Amino acid sequence: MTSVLDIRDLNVSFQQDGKIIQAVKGVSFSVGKGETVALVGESGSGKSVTALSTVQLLGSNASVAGSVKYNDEELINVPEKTLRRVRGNDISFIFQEPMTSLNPLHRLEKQLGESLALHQGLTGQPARDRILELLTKVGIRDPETRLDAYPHQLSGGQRQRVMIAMALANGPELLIADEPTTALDVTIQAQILELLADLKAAEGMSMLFITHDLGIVRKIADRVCVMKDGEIVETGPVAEIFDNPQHPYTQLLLSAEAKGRPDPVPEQAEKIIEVDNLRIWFPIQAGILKRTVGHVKAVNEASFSVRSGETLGVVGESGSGKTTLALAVLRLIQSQGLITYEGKDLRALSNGQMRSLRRDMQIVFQDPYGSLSPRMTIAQIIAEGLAIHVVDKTRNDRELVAEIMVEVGLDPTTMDRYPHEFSGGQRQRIAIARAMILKPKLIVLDEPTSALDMTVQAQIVDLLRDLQKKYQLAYLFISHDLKVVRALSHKVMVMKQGDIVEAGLADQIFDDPQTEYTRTLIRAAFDITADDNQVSSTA
Amino acid sequence: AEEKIIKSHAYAILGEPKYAADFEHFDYVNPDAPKGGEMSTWTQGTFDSFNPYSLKGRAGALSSASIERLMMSPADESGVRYGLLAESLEYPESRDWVIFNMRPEARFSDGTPVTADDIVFSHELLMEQALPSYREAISKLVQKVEAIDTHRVKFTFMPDVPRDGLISQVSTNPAFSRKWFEENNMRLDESRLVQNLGSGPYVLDTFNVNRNIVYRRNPDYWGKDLPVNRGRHNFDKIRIEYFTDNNAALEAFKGGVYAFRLEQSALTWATQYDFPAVQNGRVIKEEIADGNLPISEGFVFNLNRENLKDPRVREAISLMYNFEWTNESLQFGLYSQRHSFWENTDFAATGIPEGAELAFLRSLGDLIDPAILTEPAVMAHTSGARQLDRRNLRRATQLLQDSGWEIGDDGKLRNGDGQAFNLEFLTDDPEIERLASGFVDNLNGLGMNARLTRVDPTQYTNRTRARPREYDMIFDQYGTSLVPGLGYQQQYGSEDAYVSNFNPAGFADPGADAIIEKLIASKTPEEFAVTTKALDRVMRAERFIIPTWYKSNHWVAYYDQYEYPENMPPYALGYLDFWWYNADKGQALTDAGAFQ
Amino acid sequence: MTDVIVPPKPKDKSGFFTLSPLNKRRWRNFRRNRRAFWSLIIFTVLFTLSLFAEFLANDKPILVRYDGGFYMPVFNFYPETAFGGDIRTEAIYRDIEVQCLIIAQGTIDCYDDPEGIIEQAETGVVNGTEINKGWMIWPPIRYRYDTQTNLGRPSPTPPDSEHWLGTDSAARDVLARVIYGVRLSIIFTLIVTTLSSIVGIIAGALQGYFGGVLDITFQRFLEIWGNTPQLYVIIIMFALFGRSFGLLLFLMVLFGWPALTGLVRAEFLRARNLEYVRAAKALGVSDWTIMFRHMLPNAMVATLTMLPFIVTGVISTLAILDYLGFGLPASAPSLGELTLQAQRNLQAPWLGFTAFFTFAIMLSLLVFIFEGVRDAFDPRKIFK
Amino acid sequence: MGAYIIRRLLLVIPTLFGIMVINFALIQFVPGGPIDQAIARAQGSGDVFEGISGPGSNVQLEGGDETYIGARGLPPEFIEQLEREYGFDKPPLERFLNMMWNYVRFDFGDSYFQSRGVMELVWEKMPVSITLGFWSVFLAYMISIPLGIRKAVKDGSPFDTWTSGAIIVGYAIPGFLFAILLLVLFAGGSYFQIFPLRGLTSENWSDLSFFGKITDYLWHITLPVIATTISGFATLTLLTKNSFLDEINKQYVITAKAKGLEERAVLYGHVFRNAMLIVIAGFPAVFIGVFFGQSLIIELIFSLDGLGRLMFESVVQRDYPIVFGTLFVFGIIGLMVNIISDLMYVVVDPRIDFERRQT
Ligand SMILES: Nc1ncnc2c1ncn2[C@@H]1O[C@H](COP(=O)(O)OP(=O)(O)OP(=O)(O)O)[C@@H](O)[C@H]1O
Ligand SMILES: Nc1ncnc2c1ncn2[C@@H]1O[C@H](COP(=O)(O)OP(=O)(O)OP(=O)(O)O)[C@@H](O)[C@H]1O
Ligand SMILES: [Mg+2]
Ligand SMILES: [Mg+2]
Repeated sequence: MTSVLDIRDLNVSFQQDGKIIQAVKGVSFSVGKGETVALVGESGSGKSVTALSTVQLLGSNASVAGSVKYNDEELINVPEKTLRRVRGNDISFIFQEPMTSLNPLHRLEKQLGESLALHQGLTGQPARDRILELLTKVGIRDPETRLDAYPHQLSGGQRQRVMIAMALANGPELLIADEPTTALDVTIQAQILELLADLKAAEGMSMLFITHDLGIVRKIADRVCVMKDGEIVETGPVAEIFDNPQHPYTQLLLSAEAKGRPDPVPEQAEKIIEVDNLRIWFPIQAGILKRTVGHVKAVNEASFSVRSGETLGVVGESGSGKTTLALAVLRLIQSQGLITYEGKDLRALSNGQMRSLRRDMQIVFQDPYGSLSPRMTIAQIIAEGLAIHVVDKTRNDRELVAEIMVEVGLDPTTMDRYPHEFSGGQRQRIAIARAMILKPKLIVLDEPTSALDMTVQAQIVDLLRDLQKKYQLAYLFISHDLKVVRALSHKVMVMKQGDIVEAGLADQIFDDPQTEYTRTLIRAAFDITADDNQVSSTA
Repeated sequence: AEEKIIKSHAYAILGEPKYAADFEHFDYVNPDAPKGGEMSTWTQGTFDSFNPYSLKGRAGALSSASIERLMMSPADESGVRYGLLAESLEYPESRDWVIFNMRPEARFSDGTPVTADDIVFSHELLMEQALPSYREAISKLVQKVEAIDTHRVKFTFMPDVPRDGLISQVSTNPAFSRKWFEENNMRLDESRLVQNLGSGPYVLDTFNVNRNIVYRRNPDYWGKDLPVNRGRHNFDKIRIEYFTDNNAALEAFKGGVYAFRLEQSALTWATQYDFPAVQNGRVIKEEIADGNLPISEGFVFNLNRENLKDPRVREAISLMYNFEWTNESLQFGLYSQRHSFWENTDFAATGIPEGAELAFLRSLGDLIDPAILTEPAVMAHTSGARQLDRRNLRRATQLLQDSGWEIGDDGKLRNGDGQAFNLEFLTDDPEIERLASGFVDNLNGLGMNARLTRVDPTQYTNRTRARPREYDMIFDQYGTSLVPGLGYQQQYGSEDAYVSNFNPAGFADPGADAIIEKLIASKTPEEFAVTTKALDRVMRAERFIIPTWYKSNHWVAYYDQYEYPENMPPYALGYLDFWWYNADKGQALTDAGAFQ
Repeated sequence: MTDVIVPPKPKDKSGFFTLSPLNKRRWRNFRRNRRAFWSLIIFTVLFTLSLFAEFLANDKPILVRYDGGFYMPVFNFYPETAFGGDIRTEAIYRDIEVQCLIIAQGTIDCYDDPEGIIEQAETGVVNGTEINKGWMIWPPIRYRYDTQTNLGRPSPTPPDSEHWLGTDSAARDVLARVIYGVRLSIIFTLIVTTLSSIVGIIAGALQGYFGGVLDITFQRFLEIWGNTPQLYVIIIMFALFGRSFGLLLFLMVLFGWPALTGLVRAEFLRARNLEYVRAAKALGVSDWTIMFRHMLPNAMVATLTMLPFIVTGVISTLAILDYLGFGLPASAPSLGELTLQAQRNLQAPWLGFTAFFTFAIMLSLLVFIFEGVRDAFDPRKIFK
Repeated sequence: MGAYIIRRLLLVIPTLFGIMVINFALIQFVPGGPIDQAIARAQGSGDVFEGISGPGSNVQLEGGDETYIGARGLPPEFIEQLEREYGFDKPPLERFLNMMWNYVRFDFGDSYFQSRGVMELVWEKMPVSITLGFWSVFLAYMISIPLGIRKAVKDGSPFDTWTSGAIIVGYAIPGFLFAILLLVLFAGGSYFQIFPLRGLTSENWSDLSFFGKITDYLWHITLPVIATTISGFATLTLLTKNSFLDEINKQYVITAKAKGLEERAVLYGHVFRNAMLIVIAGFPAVFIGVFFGQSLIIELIFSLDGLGRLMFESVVQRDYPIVFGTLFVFGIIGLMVNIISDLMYVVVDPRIDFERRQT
């Protein structure tokens, strides 16, 4: 098999405040024509860096050594011009963090149309048609109405799908997808994977697929490379690796899973938060005068409550209003309806009163990167809450920070780095650490584990459960990963297009879904798993 | 009673006119000067009007030059007028009125004759629309103006005003055309880019706002053959270039944009005139003697200020001005020290008074300080090469001590009440700021709290106009002239001392008043000389102004194509008037590419 | 969890103040930018030197030894009588007579033949009597900014051994004026810039961050303020209180602060929508901290870029005011006045060159320093 | 947003009124008024620019009407009449209301010191101001922005260093000195007589062919425009550079690169709008500013008659009709431009709004 991408002895190091950090150490592998190679491994092991270095998209503080050949053409230390020809057309990229990867000031149509115009010369109506087709393919509903939207008006999953559409626009020969489905609900995820499989079949597209979701790996990959600490520790065909992992880390990875069930909520637990008829409609505005021409009904009449020590899992398709709901609950966006926190009407509080309550209600944002101040070190970021809300006077802030960093699986010696010097998964954990360090009463977790590999994910789930037990924390847990939801939630709420379609105890929902939508959702989630079993059994 | 009527071709305020009725031309002109060529020079700023009789607008250069008057003054006599529009004048000995007999051939440049009616009209126009100050002054002097016939106009004067100078005043009345004003609906108190119709030798040719104005000699000028005009108005064209910036203007001169430059700045004169065209003789740089009476400029004390009332204090302060150093270090040594109000003339007081002057001074009795009779006239002090002259410093300290100002242990002057000596020198002129800063520093060295305040011109006017005057010292001037006139009272008389703007020191002295009375009334040059010397002596003794510098030359630079008469008159440079153009030299220069 | 390794919060060796690790990192980055670092050093040195202008350029000696006593004319007033003379005003130390008096223990013959007496004094004996010989320590430049020299030549004079940068058109030493002028401009601008930037940034930040009525009314206020003719205010204030350094300073702050407000407002209007601001809010961070800890560092590009120019802008506004005649008092050592002189005296290019180099050096140093600051605050900037 | 714009438009009225009130109050306290200026004029002084353009090498050419001006007494009637003429015999409030009433009807009256309408004067000075304003802005933008971007891309390279040096030197040169230097070197009679000394066009401009007119104009404006522009690069260039540096490493830029876009397309198509919010939104103001470009000193040196001169002169001469007329008109324009600028923010970055944050 001829290899489309051939990586030999790739070394990547970063210069960071005078020190050199070796992120990728002598990685070699290749991707054959029509082949899908999955890159899995620990968060922070260098997967994204490896992928980005193939077409030289790392920042200026990175130095890359080794050889990357695309169809026998060297891509390292070659002029920009060569790279430009390859990028976008032959090799397409889906970036790990869709939230920040789109140009915030360009409308969707422009972002998508640009590559079409560039590589296919497509403009005007044909381009528009193609864009609509792509958006439909990636499962965006009513694509016409979305063409004029700016990225900030989209949900996380929608942005990710736009990224995917953008990458597929020119029918690339090689697709490098860095965690392309993290923000997608299982149904859409399935749809996307199918789309990719089709493309692979129809056009012989090769893929370098980075993911932590082993289910997906089993489903679509031909070969797997397992990375740890910047090195490939094991590589081989999917079935081989899954069935007979050699390296201890691989074994660990395969066995890791968010297991268990939450501890039952004490009977007398009081309601921490109660939401009644919450409604959030975003105006759709047109022209510079910004006339309101309609509304995006992000959340309609939502009512629910969470008790202390209880976890409410929120699931639902991408774009169904989960994030919006979460933000509104913490009064971070305006909403209509009643939000009662420990008996106080949140919406009636002054900003100052609200501020003093904030210690007890924290949030982990869906977009961890965007939520970290770029010019603060993570030590500052994590410790910031400590300065405002006294947690433990007897101890030094830096000690507390170090402690929480270890708990979320981060190396405390990195605490004086800036956010951009971390991997996607690491940033997500920083965001978790920032929220947890305050030991609040209520935490909203918006897809907190989407970028984490199985081992770390399990660690985080354990941590969350431990803390809940210890401090009677209440969680509002938003996730697409139904396994994790299952492992953590006492109650589950299913959302679709702004409505809560079903709510109830977790077991009840998972075991006996009432609505068709929930059923499909659960089926899809377990379908993939079923598929996995199939793959592994046939191999 | 029949009064003797005097009829003459000329009028002299003092003595007799130099030129007889049948003179052919002024002595100082070259009667055979060739006509032709162009005189070009520059001026600063810009213009937006051709009407200089209004406060509004900035009148273009020479915009009143085409307006002729009844009589004109020659450049070699002062206080004498010869007929221009008027052929002759008649007046009684009492000088209660004057009749001008106008030349019938006089024409405005549109060809209409200049008549007595136009003179009447001009007077009325001025009285209605001219500057109020002028109207004020004239209405106090002139009772009525009437046309006796088409070419005879009579001015009748107010009964109780001194007659001196009245005739010469009205004889310079401009002549406007009634027809033109009425037909064109023109006013005198507006700014406009239309020139008043005149009768003079030059007419406006072209103009470019912000760039230049060109006048053209009127070939049909009615008076070109008059004796008073012989050898004059030699240039076919007069062009005035406008520049806002001095440097730019000089560069333009170097580049041949214009050909004549009258330099006013010592700095420029001393440092900028060594460019190639000067070195190779294309441009002539020369100093031409200026016989005009230097203006009595200097640092003026505000005599209303308590601290400055003592002449010894004023003398002490004067001693801190170092003319020699200032002239040498800051003014390129180009100036002379002024001592007298009539510097450089026979009217200045010198030494100990003698003869007629002494007699006159004695006659004033105790109105004047007896020391004046025995002491030599006050001369400006001299100083050494050092900015702060030790000898003068010592003397100033002594004088101040004599008048009650002691230097304390902190080096500051204090009077008996322990007050410090504060002194503010006010100016609006950066050049004065530069020249006076050393003086003010020295005053501080003397133990005063002296400061130099520079304000903008409007504020300066405001503060100098305010009464009581809001300054201790300023740089200002006093005017004197070579003939008697009413101005003396305005300048030095005690009646107006408090209000008059022409007496910035507020100088008032009964002795001076008595002298001025005589001075105004003097009939002969001798009488005049005696009184001016007396006044000079008395005023210098008062030290109300620290005499500063003056220069006695015109500084001119011009392309070597102009020529001027050998015997230049004292009172005018005349480069627009009786200089002429040497066509051969001009051609040579043009051929050599000297001009742009 | 005792096994957690906490990276030590590095202690600053000076112990005077401790920098947070982040600031240490910034400082290291700044230092790695050699151009900025050296600019800072040079600037500091020049500025410190200029603070001691009185000891660098003065028409009085720093120290006088006379008749066994020590005198410090720079600080104290001494009449000539203090040195045995007879003039009761301040001794003019530049005069040879006074120098003679000091050296020759007040020998009164100094008034007649100072050179001769000084020569004799070297031997320790004057006119037969033994004297207690005095001496003087002069600053390297024996002129103050307002000392007019006795050259006996028309000024401005070109540079020579006596006047290293020549003299200006009022016969004053240009170098002395530059030294004092630099001090004056730097002090002036530092104060004006600091005050007006603080006020301007806070005002802009409040407007941009809070928006709404606050923004809309404050903007109107700024518009009205911005349309007030400064020249009239300056004229009025000068007429009321006299020309002074302090007043001009006050006026410049008064009119200078809106310079940054618009920029900061715009940056804040944008930044308040960003996710990390929301995150900070969710954390319960106070508005003030959000504004100045989270948003400002990120909305600082324009501000940091503009700052050196605001600094030099103040210098040139000062210069232009001087130029137009509404600036500092006449004898004040102003760079603007120097430029004006340069324009008036084209035959004396040393004036223009001095003005130009003074401006260029100050500006370059400032621009480089601020460039370094910007880089140091840039998380992505790497230094090879 | 529509409501916001309407609110802003309505606020223009009180703001403008506020501006006028403040200024009117202010001039009541300014020492020296038009009357003093008139008197100074009557006495043959009061040239505002004398202090700037060098001590008068000015030859008195005003026609030697010595006897006319000679009667320069200051009778109280004279002052009274001046007061009447300038309307100072009325109480300030009445004067103010009169003025505002006239202004509302766009009647700006005549200058105190010229028999001409204020707007006529302003109009007349526009060519010079537009020329200086337009070209300096045009050059500054055309050079600074690409240069700044280049510098950002090549941050730290020798190119970056030397261009920084060059623009700083340009900035540090005092504009008027540079202008004089240019004038002496390239227009004066001493060195190279290449360019004209003054004016916008030649005297015979109207006779020239169309092409000739253009070359003549460009020939005239070269030196003044260079002199006005020389110091204008530094700020904009460095602002561009620094803004770009801040954006150039963001994730969306990498996305754009990954699309295979050319560097130019990435920089100008993607980064520009994100980085240059301030510059873009400030542009309307700059653009309008072009029409009122003022550079007093350059105007003086090159004998150009522009707004800079008019405005400075009117302030110093206390020619209040011009001061207030221009204040009013430029005030309105300024307020409008501010509104446009704010709208530009929204156009550039649709996330921006001006409302109060409830959360
Ligand atoms: N700009 C940078 N400067 C310094 N270190 C960096 C930088 N970018 C990445 N790193 C480090 O390089 C290592 C590899 O990062 P990379 O993003 O490739 O991880 P990853 O395998 O993609 O992890 P994840 O699954 O969490 O996304 C991480 O330890 C990270 O901290
Ligand atoms: N600022 C906004 N303006 C307009 N529409 C918005 C805005 N923010 C979100 N929306 C829309 O509201 C809907 C709900 O978005 P939300 O982010 O809550 O989805 P989500 O359930 O979190 O989806 P995902 O799982 O993909 O993150 C989406 O259709 C989104 O396009
Ligand atoms: Mg990654
Ligand atoms: Mg979401």
